[in-house]
Amino acid sequence: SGAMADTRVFAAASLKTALDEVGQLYRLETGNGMVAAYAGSSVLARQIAQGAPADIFVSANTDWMDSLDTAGQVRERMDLLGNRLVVITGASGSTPTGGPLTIGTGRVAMAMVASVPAGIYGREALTSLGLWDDIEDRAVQTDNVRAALRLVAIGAAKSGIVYQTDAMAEPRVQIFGTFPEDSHTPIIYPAGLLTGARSESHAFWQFLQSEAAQEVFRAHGFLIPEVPE
Amino acid sequence: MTAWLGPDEWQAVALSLRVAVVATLISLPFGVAAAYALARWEFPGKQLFNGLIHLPLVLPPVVTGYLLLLAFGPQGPAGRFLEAAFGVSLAFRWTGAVLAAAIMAFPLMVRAIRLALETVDPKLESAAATLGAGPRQIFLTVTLPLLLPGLIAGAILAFAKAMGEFGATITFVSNIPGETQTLPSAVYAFLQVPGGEAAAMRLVIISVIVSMGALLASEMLARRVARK
Amino acid sequence: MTAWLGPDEWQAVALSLRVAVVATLISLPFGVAAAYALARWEFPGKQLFNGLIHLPLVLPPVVTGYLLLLAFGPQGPAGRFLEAAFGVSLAFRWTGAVLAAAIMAFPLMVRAIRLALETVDPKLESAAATLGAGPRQIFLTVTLPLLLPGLIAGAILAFAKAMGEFGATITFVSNIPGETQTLPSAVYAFLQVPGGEAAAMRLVIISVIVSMGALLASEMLARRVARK
Amino acid sequence: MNLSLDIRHSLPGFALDVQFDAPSGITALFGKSGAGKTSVVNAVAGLLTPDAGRIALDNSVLFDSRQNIALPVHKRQIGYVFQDARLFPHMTVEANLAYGSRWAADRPGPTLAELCGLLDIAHLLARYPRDLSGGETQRVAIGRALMSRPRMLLLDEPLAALDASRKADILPHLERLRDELAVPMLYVSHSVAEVARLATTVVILENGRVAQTGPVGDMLSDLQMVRQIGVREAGAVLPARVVAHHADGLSELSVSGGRLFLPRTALAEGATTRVRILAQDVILASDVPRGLSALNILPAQVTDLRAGDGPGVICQLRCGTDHILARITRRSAEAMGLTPGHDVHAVIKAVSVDPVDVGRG
Amino acid sequence: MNLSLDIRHSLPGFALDVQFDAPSGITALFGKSGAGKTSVVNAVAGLLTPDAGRIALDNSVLFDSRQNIALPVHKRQIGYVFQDARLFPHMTVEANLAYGSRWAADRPGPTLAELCGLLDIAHLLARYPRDLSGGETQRVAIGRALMSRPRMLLLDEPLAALDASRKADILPHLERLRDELAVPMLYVSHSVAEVARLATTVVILENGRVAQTGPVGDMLSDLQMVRQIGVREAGAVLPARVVAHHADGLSELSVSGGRLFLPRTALAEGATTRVRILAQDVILASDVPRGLSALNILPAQVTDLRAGDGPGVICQLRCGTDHILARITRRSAEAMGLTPGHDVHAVIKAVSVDPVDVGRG
Ligand SMILES: Nc1ncnc2c1ncn2[C@@H]1O[C@H](COP(=O)(O)OP(=O)(O)OP(=O)(O)O)[C@@H](O)[C@H]1O
Ligand SMILES: Nc1ncnc2c1ncn2[C@@H]1O[C@H](COP(=O)(O)OP(=O)(O)OP(=O)(O)O)[C@@H](O)[C@H]1O
Ligand SMILES: [Mg+2]
Ligand SMILES: [Mg+2]
Repeated sequence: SGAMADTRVFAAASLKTALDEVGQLYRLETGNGMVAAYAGSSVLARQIAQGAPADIFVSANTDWMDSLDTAGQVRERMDLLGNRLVVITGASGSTPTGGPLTIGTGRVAMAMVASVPAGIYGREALTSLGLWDDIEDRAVQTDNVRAALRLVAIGAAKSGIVYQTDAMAEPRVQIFGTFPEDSHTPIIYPAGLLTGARSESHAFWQFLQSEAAQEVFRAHGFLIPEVPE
Repeated sequence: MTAWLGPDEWQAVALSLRVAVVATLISLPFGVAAAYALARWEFPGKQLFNGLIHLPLVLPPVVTGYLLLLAFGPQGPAGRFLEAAFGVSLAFRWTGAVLAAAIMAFPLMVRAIRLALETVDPKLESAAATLGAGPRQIFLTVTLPLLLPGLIAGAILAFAKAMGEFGATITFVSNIPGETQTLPSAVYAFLQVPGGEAAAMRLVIISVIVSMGALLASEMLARRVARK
Repeated sequence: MTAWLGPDEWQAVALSLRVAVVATLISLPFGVAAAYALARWEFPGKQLFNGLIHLPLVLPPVVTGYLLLLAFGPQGPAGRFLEAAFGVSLAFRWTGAVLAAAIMAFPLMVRAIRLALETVDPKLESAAATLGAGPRQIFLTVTLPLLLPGLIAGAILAFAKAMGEFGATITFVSNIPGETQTLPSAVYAFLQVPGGEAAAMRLVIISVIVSMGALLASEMLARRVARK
Repeated sequence: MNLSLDIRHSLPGFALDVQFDAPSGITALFGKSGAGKTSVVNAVAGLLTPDAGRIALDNSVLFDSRQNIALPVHKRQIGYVFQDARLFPHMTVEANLAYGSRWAADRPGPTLAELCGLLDIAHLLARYPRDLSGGETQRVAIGRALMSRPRMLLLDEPLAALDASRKADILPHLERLRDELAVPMLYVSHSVAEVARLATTVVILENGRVAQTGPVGDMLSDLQMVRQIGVREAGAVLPARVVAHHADGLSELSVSGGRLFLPRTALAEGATTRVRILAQDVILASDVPRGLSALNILPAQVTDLRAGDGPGVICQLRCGTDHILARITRRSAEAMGLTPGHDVHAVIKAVSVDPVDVGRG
Repeated sequence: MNLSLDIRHSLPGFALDVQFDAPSGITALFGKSGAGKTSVVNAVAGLLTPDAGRIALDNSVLFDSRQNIALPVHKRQIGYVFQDARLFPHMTVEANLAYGSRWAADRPGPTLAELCGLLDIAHLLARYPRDLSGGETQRVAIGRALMSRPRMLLLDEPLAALDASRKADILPHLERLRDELAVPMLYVSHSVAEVARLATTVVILENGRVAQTGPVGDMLSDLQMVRQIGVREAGAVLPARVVAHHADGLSELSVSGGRLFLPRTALAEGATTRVRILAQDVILASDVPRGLSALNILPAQVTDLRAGDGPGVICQLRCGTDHILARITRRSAEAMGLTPGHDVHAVIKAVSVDPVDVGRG
């Protein structure tokens, strides 16, 4: 009904395209609204900790959700999405060869390896594949994973390490290889219904888990983690 | 045109304009007062005061935003006080965006006004005093008019800065469409998704046109005032 | 003290200092020239030029960085030219950080110098001309010294801005420890992880101390110069 | 109205230590460049706060270091015509003048139209100060100060940049202010002619101190003063009364020593005034000379003689009850055998009494 | 050296249309406030570019609108003492003076020490301009302009803010510059005394145009000029030669009409000079008068008489081959029956010849 207030979702910026679509679908199907504020997970988590008027938080990594959870700010929690880490090159670069993952010469664009999730996963994976020592000095670290994608797209870096979802949406790059799933901690986007959530937001919380929503996420390249038990 | 930008984007443009105008107007009297104090008075802690004003210029904007959040957020001491005393809430409101923009633009404004103030000849002010004008009247009739070009420059600089402010704003008041999503926040959101560049550039062009227009207008205004 | 900050952080502090100092020094002559042209000359396209200088103030820093990358990146026209002609490469280098910082700080510097320039009485310059000083000599012996307080203010403002610049820098030259990891990048990195606030604040404090020190020094210097 | 001033103030390399009383009328501050005239005037205006001392205008204390009084500038109601005009650059001439009257006290004073006519600035009203010539600027500055109808007027060499005819136009107005409105003035000038015409009292500053002070008549006919003033400008100021205006354009005045014929003055018959007779305009004759173009010949008695460094001698004469000075060569003094007590005739050219030097008494 | 000037320039509400030639020596620009004096001087300096015309210093063209020549200010080598001193505020007095000599041409000129002594500014060298009084400022400005050893010197009322004794100190130096270095000067002044002493040529401006121009002697003894100059200042300038210095402090000079006794001059015996005799300092006598303190009595013949508006008559006399003026009352003229051709005796007080008015010829 029109009287219901819009559900307010604080979501990691990289979810914008997919989540906006889910929001539209939600409005189509239920007539209710969803408003999403997109920013870095760290910014949003701090704001929630300081009492921001959010109902649902979708983080790009588990650490920030954990920190809110520990503080007692999360009422209900789920692993909403998963993702894969891939190696990309420019669209005109050499095509994938198959076989074990390799990374060519030249600069490798990736998110900051010490702090930004995609970078952390990336280093983990490279280390476990024994490639990190080779890459470390060629790594160009960006403040977020989209910037790494962009560096490869405009040719400033030869290759890059990004999420599969990013790579799929950018026509100027191609996926050169995908990291084995066991080479890094599973990439999880946890979602949380916050303790201060208004009752009307429960509907959207449910909708996020619906088949229709998951279809949208899948279409953007996300994985849907299996629900335990 | 409505097709060129979505309703959310138009909302962001309108909000940014509102935030920048209000931030500029509200901070103007404080800017003049601070500039006056710095240019004309000697008082203990003057350099500390000066440093404090310049802090937002020096701090990474994210840090400024974070500090604002800590102080003026719903849990922050200043935030609670304002809420309790005046029922004013800043965090996650457009009013908070005004505060962030004003604070970030303040050093630029004060600088410009202060430089202008330092060029106003105190001899003219003492001439006004001998004609019977008191300090307040001297300020209004002599100092302020002579200050006008600098004041306009400072205000427009602050406006432009406020139009472009991002880091502190998104950190303090988040990026809530229709409430706190300013033009730069919208640009940011677009830049975070692949293929968002075109939409981002459209917003950037609007922002540039507005700020450049203001800058140009201020140049002409300042010149008209100065030529007299 | 070394325990208080890790070696990477110390490196970031050193690099930021180097970048800010070099950016300030290199842009100073250009800043003076641009301010002079804007304050004293009339030429076609003057307002365009003025607008261009102010662009970095108005654009979101990320956009400025992106434009720099497009122009000066390995594939950009300016980048290729510099590489071919002088073997200079800016992208992902500390020199690129200098360029980004200089461009971001340029409007502030030009503003300050220009305001100061507008207060230099042209009558004094014409007096110097009657004493046989040519335009260049007048500039060096009369205009420049009278300009000095404004020049110092402008330079320090630019320095402070350069110390704090983040968005354009990280977009243009990324964050390569030891090469392009400036203080604000390090702060940003710390803020990305839960519990990193304390480390970030330590860096912020260093940054504030440096910038405030510079600001204070400039105040005193400008005053000494002006009191003469 | 009486200004009493007693201040001490030190600047690096210069010390001010000045005491004087300025009674009603115009007090001239006279002294070489750098003697401290502007500093004294600034202290009265409140623009310079002396290290110590007291300044009072009648019963109203402007400054007293002991009582810790220092009336703010804008409350002093003291007009100031600055050495450097200080017009407001952002206002037209008209607005500058209007500014003067904005906080004017409720006291009679000249209107804007009157001042425009007097100072010949009506055609400048719409201009901005930077479009004025040096003299025009100063005239407007005088106008602005007068518009504020001050209790007292300070003038720091206001006429230095004006030509003789403009000076002559403005002086009568200053006189009228002095007399009709009883606006007392402190008048800094280098010109003895101006001082002699306007001033009631003369204060001579030398190196930050008062070297001499007294009523203008005494000062200017005092032999000691000749040195301070300069030999060219020495001369006596005599009280006089207008007796008659003659058809040939001469006015007849009586002074204590006899009758003087001057170019016609604007004063009514019976009015009192004063005339200045420069020492160098007086010729002495042993006998009543005949066939001379000089109209004024007064009997006088030598009272004092003072030789200078040069060939000149200043001769003080009693003429009626007043003194006049004559400057002659030593050679003539010897040839005529002049000694105190000697009876002579003072020959004064009618026209040598400057119209500017005939002020109101 | 000869300056020839022919310029037209219009400002809102004011039009300048000035032509004159200034031969070697000092040319005085004389005129009321707002007449356009500063504008003319600015055009010569290059600070004002006239709408049309030509300015040349001998063969060097400074400005020619037809040939499209406008020499930049700093190449003109023309010194300028501004009406508003324009000292550099960021330099000490010493540095200001040194600045003047920095680009000085290789020409003889006074040294820093000489100038300091002359202008009495040695004690100010370490100060900054804002710590100077009005007169001190102007003295330093004069010094600075002289330090640059210019081809020509422009002076815009440089002495207006100075007291008589400082004026008298500076004037001889300007004369020396004129004579020894042949530095031509364009000298703006309100003071006829200064003009008469210094100027070779006088240009009178009125409302943006040249009202009169000519050699100083002719101008000052021209009856027509009396009106322009003001009756008080009218007087003739006579060429003279020093004949002897006497023990009693007098110097004897010969003029074409006879001998004059003046207070001792510094000139050597045999030197030529000129003396100014104010019309009002001359008394006419039908017969040779006796028993008078006036030493100088010259035979003369009335050549012209001109009555003014007032009671005065200006009488032009031939005295030797020169003309002098006498100002007397109409009453006296009638009493003495003066008409052209009448023989009289001109009585001039020795001391009435102002030392300032004895310049070098
Ligand atoms: N800030 C200062 N420091 C040192 N000396 C100063 C300062 N200000 C003024 N003086 C000196 O004080 C003296 C008096 O200055 P003042 O302006 O009162 O002189 P004045 O009599 O008005 O001279 P003028 O006729 O030249 O205007 C001068 O010798 C001047 O050099
Ligand atoms: N920008 C201007 N616009 C209009 N009139 C001007 C402008 N500048 C000067 N004038 C006028 O030009 C005239 C000549 O000015 P100038 O300064 O040459 O006079 P001056 O003879 O030097 O006068 P003074 O003796 O007062 O210094 C004045 O009437 C002045 O008002
Ligand atoms: Mg003075
Ligand atoms: Mg002038």
